[in-house]
Amino acid sequence: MKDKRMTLKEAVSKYTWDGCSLNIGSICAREPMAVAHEIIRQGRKNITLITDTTSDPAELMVAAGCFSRIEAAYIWIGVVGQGYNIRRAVEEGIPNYIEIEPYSNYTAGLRLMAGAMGLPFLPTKSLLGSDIITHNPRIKVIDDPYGSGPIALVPAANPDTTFIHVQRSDMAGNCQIWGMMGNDDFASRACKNVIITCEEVVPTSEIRKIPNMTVIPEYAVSAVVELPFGCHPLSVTGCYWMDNPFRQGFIQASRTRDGVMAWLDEWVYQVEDHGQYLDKVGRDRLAKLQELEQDNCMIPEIISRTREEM
Amino acid sequence: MKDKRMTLKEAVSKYTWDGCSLNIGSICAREPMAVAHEIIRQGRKNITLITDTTSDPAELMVAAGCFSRIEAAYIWIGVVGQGYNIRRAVEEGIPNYIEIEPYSNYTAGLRLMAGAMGLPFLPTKSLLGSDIITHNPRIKVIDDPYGSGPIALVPAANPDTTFIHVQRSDMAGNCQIWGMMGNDDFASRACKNVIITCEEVVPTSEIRKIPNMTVIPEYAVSAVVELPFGCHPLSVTGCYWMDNPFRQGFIQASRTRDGVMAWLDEWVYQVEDHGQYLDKVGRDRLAKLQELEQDNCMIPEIISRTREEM
Amino acid sequence: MKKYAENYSISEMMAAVCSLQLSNDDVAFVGVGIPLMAGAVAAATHAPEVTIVYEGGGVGARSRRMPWTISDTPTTDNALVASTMNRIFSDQQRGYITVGIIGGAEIDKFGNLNTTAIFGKGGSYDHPQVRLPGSGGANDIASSCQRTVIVMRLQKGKFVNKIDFITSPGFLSGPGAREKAGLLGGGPSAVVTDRGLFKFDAETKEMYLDAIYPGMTVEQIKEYIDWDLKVSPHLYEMEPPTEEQIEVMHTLDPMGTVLGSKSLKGGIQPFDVYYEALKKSYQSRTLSL
Amino acid sequence: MKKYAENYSISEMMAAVCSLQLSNDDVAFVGVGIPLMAGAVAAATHAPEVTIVYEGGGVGARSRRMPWTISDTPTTDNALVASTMNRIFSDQQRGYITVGIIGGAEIDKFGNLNTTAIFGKGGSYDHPQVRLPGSGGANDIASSCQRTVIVMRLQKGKFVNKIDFITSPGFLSGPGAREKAGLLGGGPSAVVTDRGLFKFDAETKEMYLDAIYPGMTVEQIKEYIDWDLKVSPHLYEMEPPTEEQIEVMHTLDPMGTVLGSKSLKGGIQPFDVYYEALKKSYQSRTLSL
Repeated sequence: MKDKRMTLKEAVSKYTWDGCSLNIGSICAREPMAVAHEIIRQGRKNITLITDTTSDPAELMVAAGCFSRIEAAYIWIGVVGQGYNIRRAVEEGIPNYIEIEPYSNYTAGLRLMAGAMGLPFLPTKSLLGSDIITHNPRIKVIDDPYGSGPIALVPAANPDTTFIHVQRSDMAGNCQIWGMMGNDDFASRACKNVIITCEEVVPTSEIRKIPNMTVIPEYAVSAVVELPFGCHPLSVTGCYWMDNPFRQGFIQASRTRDGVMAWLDEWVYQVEDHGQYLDKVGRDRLAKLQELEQDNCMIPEIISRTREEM
Repeated sequence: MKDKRMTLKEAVSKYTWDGCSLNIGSICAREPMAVAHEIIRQGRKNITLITDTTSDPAELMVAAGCFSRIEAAYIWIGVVGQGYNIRRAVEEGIPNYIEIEPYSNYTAGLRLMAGAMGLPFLPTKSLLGSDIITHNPRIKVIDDPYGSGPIALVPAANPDTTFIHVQRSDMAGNCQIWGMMGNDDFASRACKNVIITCEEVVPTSEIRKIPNMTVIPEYAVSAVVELPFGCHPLSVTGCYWMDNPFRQGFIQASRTRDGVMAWLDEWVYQVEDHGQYLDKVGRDRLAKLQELEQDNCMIPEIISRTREEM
Repeated sequence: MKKYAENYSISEMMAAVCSLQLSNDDVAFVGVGIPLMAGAVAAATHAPEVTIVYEGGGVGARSRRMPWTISDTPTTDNALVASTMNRIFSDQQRGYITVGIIGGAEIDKFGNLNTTAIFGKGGSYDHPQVRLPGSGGANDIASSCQRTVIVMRLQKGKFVNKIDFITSPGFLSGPGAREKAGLLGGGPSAVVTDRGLFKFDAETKEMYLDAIYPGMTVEQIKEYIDWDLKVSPHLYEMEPPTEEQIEVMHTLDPMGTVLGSKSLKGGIQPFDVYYEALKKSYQSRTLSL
Repeated sequence: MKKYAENYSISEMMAAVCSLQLSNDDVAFVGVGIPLMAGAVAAATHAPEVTIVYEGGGVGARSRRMPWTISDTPTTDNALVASTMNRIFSDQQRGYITVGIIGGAEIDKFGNLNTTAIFGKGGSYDHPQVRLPGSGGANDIASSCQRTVIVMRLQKGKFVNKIDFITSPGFLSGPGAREKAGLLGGGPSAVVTDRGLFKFDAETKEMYLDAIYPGMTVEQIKEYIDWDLKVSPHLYEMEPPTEEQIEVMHTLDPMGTVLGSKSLKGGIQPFDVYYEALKKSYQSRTLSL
């Protein structure tokens, strides 16, 4: 079994660069926050973000000036606030203007699916009649050769790199995801470099206990980073619940450009790495977030044995 | 929770008819043999079979004269023998000629996938340059509007009815499949009527212990039939292994038309129902097949609890 | 006998009205905010068999906690299915999802919605006055769901003759336009606002006022609407929320995170208050699985 | 030091030669029969890290038993992944599968394969002399795999100038034809027969004889081939199977189900013999997971 483990610093350094195209796995839960921090720390610029919906990590990276272009369905922070940083970028060009190529969640996912299938496009009955088509020249509406009328085609996406945070992976990158999966099955196959960050690296024998749960196979994976609490302040099914007060702090700070820069300075630039970040958040607080999640959901124990072993 | 349980006789009577189009779930393992027997007993004719690969159940139904048309990638009995019945039908018209529209396994699956997605077609880079296209007018080769060159389109399949055998389902049709899944995720959504046969109907609370394992959701399902050993002499992951000597008997009999008719008479027409069939096979023999499978693989026990319950 | 709540907020009224759009037979796609709450209220009161579907991949969850987004961890607590976003939307395009509840920032009389950008004077898609989140899954729901329910507050300049950007199709330019565009879903069936309930005329596809909330007048509604609003000849006053509905909302949303009555939007809550409030909320509920 | 087996069947030689086409870095798609055995032998001997992929959805299984088809229950015993057929083929179309091993009933000099029908005199696709199983996954493997290995016995009338039906594309009409057709995969790299190993010329794409089995002559091979077969200037004699390879085959296939040396094709085996043989086979192997 190939050992693909490395540190987050190494993975971000090796697999991102100025001008790369980037996908960020999952939606709300399991969005890789620690990765966003490290990309910001390494000062990456002119990235094209290709995603379905991304919340907090996108806002952070927008504020830090990482992106010049976004191809997505939704960039925002829902419920608890709004996307002050994306608004400032698009409306005022602060810190830089970002061009947005619009999609919907389904069709952004279909782009990754097409990329994952080795296809140049996929058809859909979404988008028809909407201005998403008007403002996106890469969506083509054709007459269905099988007679169902107009049908939209969306172009495949094959971003350079994706970071996907999962509950568990082995050291070769066989990943099991618990709870909702977003488009991670396709994102992991669409991207050229797939970096898995995970709550826990488990022995391959653990993966083999329940192979139906393996969503991402090793042959799609470039690197594995063990990164417990890697999504704080967002949640991970079975591991920890959202830290909304913390998110509030970021959103409050984001109301002004000075505010968000001070926040980034405190929580990202002045922080050495993810371990130091977790210390700063407070291990006690993290334990309570774990408790809030696990009061409601824990990853089940899998007792796998043959008849002879019973 | 809706109770969709019925007997196999009821399900076949209600959801198949002369001239219907039919899909048969899974491949080799989990192919619904008991269903094939019941369809034969009820004397259905002129069925169009739409599948990827189907082995023993297709051979049986071909012999019984159920099909007038097959749209598939592979109809045969592998390794232990060959498709005497399909050969007799296509080469000699015995008991009736069957027209075969050719596909490959992937593209037969893409047809179900398109049907499952509500799309009229899906594109693929399979089939190009082959005579499958020459002999199948419904496959269209177009010039990819995104510039990758020729690309084949396969038409969606939405068969009237499918029978899919799974390890466990609740009474509403939420199904969990263990081991390889074939194209059952898409077949269950492509077909208008979805009949689940299962080794065991479990309480919905069992399904909720591991929702990531649910492949087929209740909203796609019309009926649920509890049918232990419903795939004998084929295998079901975690439940029982193949009864190859029994299959040999069928294949030997299939060498001649008289032979297979005598076999069908003994094992299908003269048998009242699946329970009687199992008695005739022998409960002791079935227990040994279960042992052979479970020496190697059992469905794992799922211990699902919250922190509070630990 | 029904007991009506004596105190309730307008958000709570909206969630209650919205929940009544769901029945036991529905497979319902619910979006962030009031739609999420409406789904939870329906399941906890009059429609215990409703199947709630979330964009992230969760189907039929049973949880003591409420999701705050369409893909939070509660969306798969004790769920029937935990799957992918693509699968859920494909299932919708196939026709399995009976109803979707979505919001919008701008709407026209045919129920077309804008959640992408308000262009403003001299503005454009590329340089808008106000950038909004984008479609998310709303375009897909509006395109392919059997019917959609729209939730929007009545505000000046939001119910307009022409929206800047059709993010999610209603009836587009009117009768026959959805079919001509190739759309599969049935289009909008209702608009739940903070003052009244709107429906769509079967012939003209135009939005009309179907019912008003207690204490409201038609004039108080019309002043927010740019076009000449038609009113149902059978206009009626809606019932207020029941005590049961309000109790469910308070239990599920003890901090007002979803309905915003005690919204977190204003300030930063101390972590311990947050932790204790959630703990208490969980303990106050028991599940039957 | 290598110890060569003294007794072995031609099927065993074919499986051994075929297994050597696989290396530790391969993600290998294996079909029914000798290919399945070749994959198992490679994993048990020189290529323990090879990842075997099965059409039904299994990846990287570790089992004490051998699958008899591409989707039997052993294909997911202790596997890394148990998934769907569609997913595996999509992964292949994406380029992840490095090698596929397939069989055929008819082949031409460009490695095009027929497994659909032998038309015969005056016959046609619709009315063939011999109907065969069809493509199964072979067309997909031949279309999109990085390279394919073909396994076929040399028989009169099977290595022909023109096959009746191209089920699985080789190099089609020659150099550049795959690219022109739009195919993604690299095409055939080798043909393993019962008398010699064939490869394909990098320029002309034509099949040539690369090596012969112990005791064979070039003439004994040419007599089965309809076209003017080219022979490598570096033609060599292949090594026989090793004792280790043969032992693995006997352990995995105690009844000769796969390799057919003691094939079930002839008669019906008593159930108890079957049961005991499998039990014994399982007990003779231990797994490291």
